[in-house]
Amino acid sequence: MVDLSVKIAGISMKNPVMVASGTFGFGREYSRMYDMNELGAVVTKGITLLPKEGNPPPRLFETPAGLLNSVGLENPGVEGFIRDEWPYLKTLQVPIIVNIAGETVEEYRRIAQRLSPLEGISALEVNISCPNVEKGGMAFGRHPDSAYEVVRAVKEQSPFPVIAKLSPNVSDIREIALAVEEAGADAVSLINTVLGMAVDVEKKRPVFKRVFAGLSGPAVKPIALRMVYEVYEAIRIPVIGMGGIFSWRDAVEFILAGASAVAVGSAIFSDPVAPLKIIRGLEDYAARNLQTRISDLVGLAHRNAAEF
Amino acid sequence: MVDLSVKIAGISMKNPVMVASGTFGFGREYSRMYDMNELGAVVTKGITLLPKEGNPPPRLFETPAGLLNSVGLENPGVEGFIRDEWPYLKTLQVPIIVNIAGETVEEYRRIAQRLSPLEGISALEVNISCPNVEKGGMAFGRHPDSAYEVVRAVKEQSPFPVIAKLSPNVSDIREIALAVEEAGADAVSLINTVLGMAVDVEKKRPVFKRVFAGLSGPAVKPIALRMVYEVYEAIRIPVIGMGGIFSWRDAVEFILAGASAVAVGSAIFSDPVAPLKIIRGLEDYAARNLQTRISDLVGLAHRNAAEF
Amino acid sequence: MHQAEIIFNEEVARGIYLLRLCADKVAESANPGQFLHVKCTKVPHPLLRRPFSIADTHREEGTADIIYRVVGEGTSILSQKRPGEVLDIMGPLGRGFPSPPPGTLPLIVGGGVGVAPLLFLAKELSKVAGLEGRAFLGFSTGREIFDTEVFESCGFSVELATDDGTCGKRGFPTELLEDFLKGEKKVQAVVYACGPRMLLLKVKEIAASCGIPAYLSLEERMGCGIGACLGCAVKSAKGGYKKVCRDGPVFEAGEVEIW
Amino acid sequence: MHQAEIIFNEEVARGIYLLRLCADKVAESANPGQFLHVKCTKVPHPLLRRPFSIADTHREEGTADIIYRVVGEGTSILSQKRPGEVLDIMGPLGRGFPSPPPGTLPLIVGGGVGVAPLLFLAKELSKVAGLEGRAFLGFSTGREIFDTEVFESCGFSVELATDDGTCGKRGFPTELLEDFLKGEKKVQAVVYACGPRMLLLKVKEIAASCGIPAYLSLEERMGCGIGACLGCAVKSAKGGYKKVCRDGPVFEAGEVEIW
Ligand SMILES: Cc1cc2nc3c(=O)[nH]c(=O)nc-3n(C[C@H](O)[C@H](O)[C@H](O)COP(=O)(O)OP(=O)(O)OC[C@H]3O[C@@H](n4cnc5c(N)ncnc54)[C@H](O)[C@@H]3O)c2cc1C
Ligand SMILES: Cc1cc2nc3c(=O)[nH]c(=O)nc-3n(C[C@H](O)[C@H](O)[C@H](O)COP(=O)(O)OP(=O)(O)OC[C@H]3O[C@@H](n4cnc5c(N)ncnc54)[C@H](O)[C@@H]3O)c2cc1C
Ligand SMILES: Cc1cc2nc3c(=O)[nH]c(=O)nc-3n(C[C@H](O)[C@H](O)[C@H](O)COP(=O)(O)O)c2cc1C
Ligand SMILES: Cc1cc2nc3c(=O)[nH]c(=O)nc-3n(C[C@H](O)[C@H](O)[C@H](O)COP(=O)(O)O)c2cc1C
Ligand code: FES
Ligand code: FES
Repeated sequence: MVDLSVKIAGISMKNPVMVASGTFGFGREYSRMYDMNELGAVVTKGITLLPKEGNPPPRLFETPAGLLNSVGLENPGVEGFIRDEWPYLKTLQVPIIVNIAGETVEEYRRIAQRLSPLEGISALEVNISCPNVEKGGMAFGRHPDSAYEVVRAVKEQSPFPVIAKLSPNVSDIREIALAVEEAGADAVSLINTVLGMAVDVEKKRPVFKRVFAGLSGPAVKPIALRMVYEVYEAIRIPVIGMGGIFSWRDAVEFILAGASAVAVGSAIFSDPVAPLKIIRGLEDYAARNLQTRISDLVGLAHRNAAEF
Repeated sequence: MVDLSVKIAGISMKNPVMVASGTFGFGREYSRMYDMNELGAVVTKGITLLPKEGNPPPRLFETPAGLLNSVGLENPGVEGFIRDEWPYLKTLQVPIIVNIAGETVEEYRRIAQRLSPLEGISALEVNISCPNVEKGGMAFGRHPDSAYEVVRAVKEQSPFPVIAKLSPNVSDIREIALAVEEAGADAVSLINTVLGMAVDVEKKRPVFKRVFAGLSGPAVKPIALRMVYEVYEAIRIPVIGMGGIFSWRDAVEFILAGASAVAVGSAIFSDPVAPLKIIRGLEDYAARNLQTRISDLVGLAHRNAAEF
Repeated sequence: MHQAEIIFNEEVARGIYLLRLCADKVAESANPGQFLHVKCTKVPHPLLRRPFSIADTHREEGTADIIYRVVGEGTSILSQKRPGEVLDIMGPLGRGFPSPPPGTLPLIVGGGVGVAPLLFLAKELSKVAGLEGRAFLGFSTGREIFDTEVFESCGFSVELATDDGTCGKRGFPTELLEDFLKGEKKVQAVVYACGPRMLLLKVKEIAASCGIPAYLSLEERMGCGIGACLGCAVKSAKGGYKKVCRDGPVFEAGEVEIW
Repeated sequence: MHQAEIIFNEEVARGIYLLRLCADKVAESANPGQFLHVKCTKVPHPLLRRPFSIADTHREEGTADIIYRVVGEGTSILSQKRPGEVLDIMGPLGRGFPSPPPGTLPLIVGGGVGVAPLLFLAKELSKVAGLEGRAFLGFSTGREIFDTEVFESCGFSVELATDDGTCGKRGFPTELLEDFLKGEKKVQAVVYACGPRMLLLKVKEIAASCGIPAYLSLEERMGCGIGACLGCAVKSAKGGYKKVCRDGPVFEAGEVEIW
């Protein structure tokens, strides 16, 4: 029997497979399709202080093995979340991680504060990497100082563990990872979407109103994997890996590269039960490789790289 | 009739479609397959001062809609190039752009010097963005100061126009573009490969000996396009766009985003005559859109973005 | 999610395919206007499912049909599938067309492959005894016309338009609708429409000016298909955005902005 | 580059397919050991062509065969192609097996689908009147064996090995080669081998210890297939790297390092 359970940043998960923020709504949508309690953790759509209506259509555009999105953090705001979504979420038996975003450090602080009475939240994921909003978001995640500030502010307010979600749109992601570790983050998650765009050749203009959008899906996997590998060597807090995970093989790649847990995002659109298939695939892989604990595989590629 | 010709950085090309460095060898390999004089320009494999044997296998790994390479700049060195490759290249009727790389600023300078007597070179492309070598390469392209220095040094030596080839592995590519423009570059080309990696789940170690490798192909197109769009707004010298161009539509996207010319790289492996098909596709597109000069399309997406 | 076996997949008009699936759950519960979210491939590219309106169901046989036009990679992969192969589908999803209030005249306006969900609608409406209706259908050209006879057998009188005039009137089906409404003063009617954006826009205008309700089936690029990703936004008349997959694809014309 | 029509594409042993192409240019000029670089799809994924050894040609009919094992996306797409479809191929590419000097005994060692180029070799060698040879062939299991009788009809006496002992000797074909060479002192022979890396490594050792030349067909991940991208490197015994696509795929065992 393989022990799939992992404990990261104080969150006990029965397996290391989470669903990525923004791709699973607030869980309810998928609840009719399968038992969400089989997941390692559920990460909510990003929540802002005030409700946000998001960007005009089109919000999605498919690219080779990838997806550009410009949703623009549409969400009901923290009050709406507490009123309409939390009552359902808190009944689940699976760790709930609430993803939060703000335009100012103060906003992050106030969301964290407002969420702090909600018993049952397993962690906050601090999104300093959303490329689809006018202010805040990725702007914070591209500089070590502002990343530090945001995480520090949330950490001060939050009774829950804090996960910093990093942007890949930087020269050296290790710098940012080090800054958020120093700010007290309990874990980092990466990557958020890669800044990209598409042009409509008939209309001869950008596909998206905001011109740039966030690239996710299998196309970005090699980039995400590289960043997980880099960050794993730079910091001591655990890494949650994501970006293009489509099959159990991809999940294994991330774990070997140093991810203590992984999140499945865009692949859910292709196959809503992809996370469950990945859990089963991980279990089989570990069994085949005579590992009794999945956690023993974390970062193994670093140790084996030397043997080349 | 559509006029496909473009003149950038003093290079007159009969159409805006070049082949990307490292994907077309020194031309000869493809000469049996078609008439290379139909291309806009041929860019050679990267040349270093001394011969370089390159990295151990594996050097290639396929990813979703993409390709990781760790060739490591295998090349015969500038003397070998002059002796074995130039005699053939100079007989061609197509502009030849020689791609050069070095481990130190001094090396770049010396290669440029050594090439300067070769009448018939149309331009040097200064590779400050190769991710597959121990020293130099991308290290120069990630900081405005070192990018400036290298381009300055080459520009001082070279009687030919100088194109700076930029790395996408930066927080803000406009900064680098501005620096090389200031250093005297006559054009910029982007993107070189995106830093990525792959893990072998059976061997439980990185696929590549050097761990990280360069990602190219359709997977990176949205990223490349975004960077071309950004750089076009930041600088006044022309932009040569590349990264994942697979069909004429992709080429049009780059041109509308601001590229005065484009280069086809990895797609050549899938279809050696892809560049020719793209030229024909561009011509048809321009005709359909009642453009008599392809150059009138350059950057059109910027002007039309306002109309949203 | 179901694994549905393909029973039939053939070209029924130029570039237009009819695909019949063995999918009893869909056949049991589907309403006209709802759609299936179809996985075209197992490999990571193309990544997303493709939405297609349900064009018919046969409860007894447990089958459901979609009718699709080959326009890109996904539909071209689909067109190569053969009977016996299994397709991964989600659905029926979304909210379909409401029934007309008793005594109202259903007016159907369809353009091109947008006719697909209206076929299913006509069949359902025909279950109401003695129902009569009108169908105004437009196609690019004669060779792309399909299944118009189904409307007739469902009690609809059909008028055709083609862009090139090869069949029926040269022009758009919205012109046929306009002509009809001009003739009938104060008719109690309801319009059901599906087709290109321009068609929907025009139908909205016409219906508004005649003061009759119109239900439009919209299209938007989709990720999840079930309201989780917020990708398929359409501007709501009340501000903010509705989601085509969850709040639609069928909307009352006044609910949404079509631009 | 040619557009070659598929004439035949069927499973000939478990997971192993024979694909016959109408490709007269290939049929005219191909030498055993050369390969075709095959485009499996038109869409941007999977991006690269797949290399396959030429397994036979028929000059009169203008056809060329490849034999492939379904191992991943590319080969699984290939296996779904039907006669009449057209395949985009490059080739014949690379350098094949040299002929044996007159009077030398050709010893063929093949493992699994590595047998493919050796079939073509055997057929070519059999054109030399009275030629005799030996073929030592290994497969995982009995159900994956294909075409061994071809070697016999070409004048080779065949010995088989399978990993699981279901057919022939339990073990590897290199053991058969070793046994044979032990029996024959000072034989004038030349070894031709294709198969998994371990097989090639072992053949190299055996040949070196017996002082006979060996020609090995190597595999490496390929981009261009013609020496332009420098992707398919294999360490040269003299330092630096050879390119499998241009300098090989067949190398004299001493030229390259196999690890
Ligand atoms: C609710 C709904 C019902 C539909 N019903 C039908 C139907 O019954 N018959 C039919 O032929 N078509 C229908 N469509 C349109 C159909 O989904 C697209 O034609 C199809 O997705 C194109 O896929 P492709 O890969 O061939 O094209 P590509 O252009 O290669 O697709 C690229 C991406 O754009 C999306 N896309 C392209 N066109 C559309 C479109 N018009 N609407 C939404 N997304 C699009 C694709 O889903 C894909 O993600 C419907 C769309 C929606 C939203
Ligand atoms: C010169 C040469 C001749 C070959 N001849 C044959 C033959 O006759 N019959 C046969 O069945 N196979 C042969 N192979 C191996 C064959 O190319 C691979 O099995 C095939 O490319 C796998 O593609 P895939 O998409 O199914 O697998 P995937 O594993 O999905 O392929 C992923 C990538 O890895 C590459 N790759 C995977 N396996 C190999 C391999 N063994 N060698 C080189 N590249 C690989 C693919 O080309 C592709 O780029 C030959 C390889 C070479 C280099
Ligand atoms: C439609 C969509 C919406 C997203 N919304 C959010 C969000 O609200 N907050 C966030 O931190 N990340 C968001 N992301 C990023 C994902 O959580 C994830 O980091 C990214 O998509 C990479 O993973 P993937 O390739 O598996 O999708 C979103 C991604 C998509 C595709
Ligand atoms: C195999 C390979 C070798 C390359 N070698 C070089 C090189 O020597 N110098 C250079 O500047 N870029 C090199 N590149 C980068 C390409 O020129 C190009 O910038 C990149 O591949 C993106 O374009 P593409 O997606 O069309 O391939 C190489 C790319 C590949 C795939
Ligand atoms: S497609 Fe995801 S919300 Fe509609
Ligand atoms: S595959 Fe490009 S050099 Fe061999």
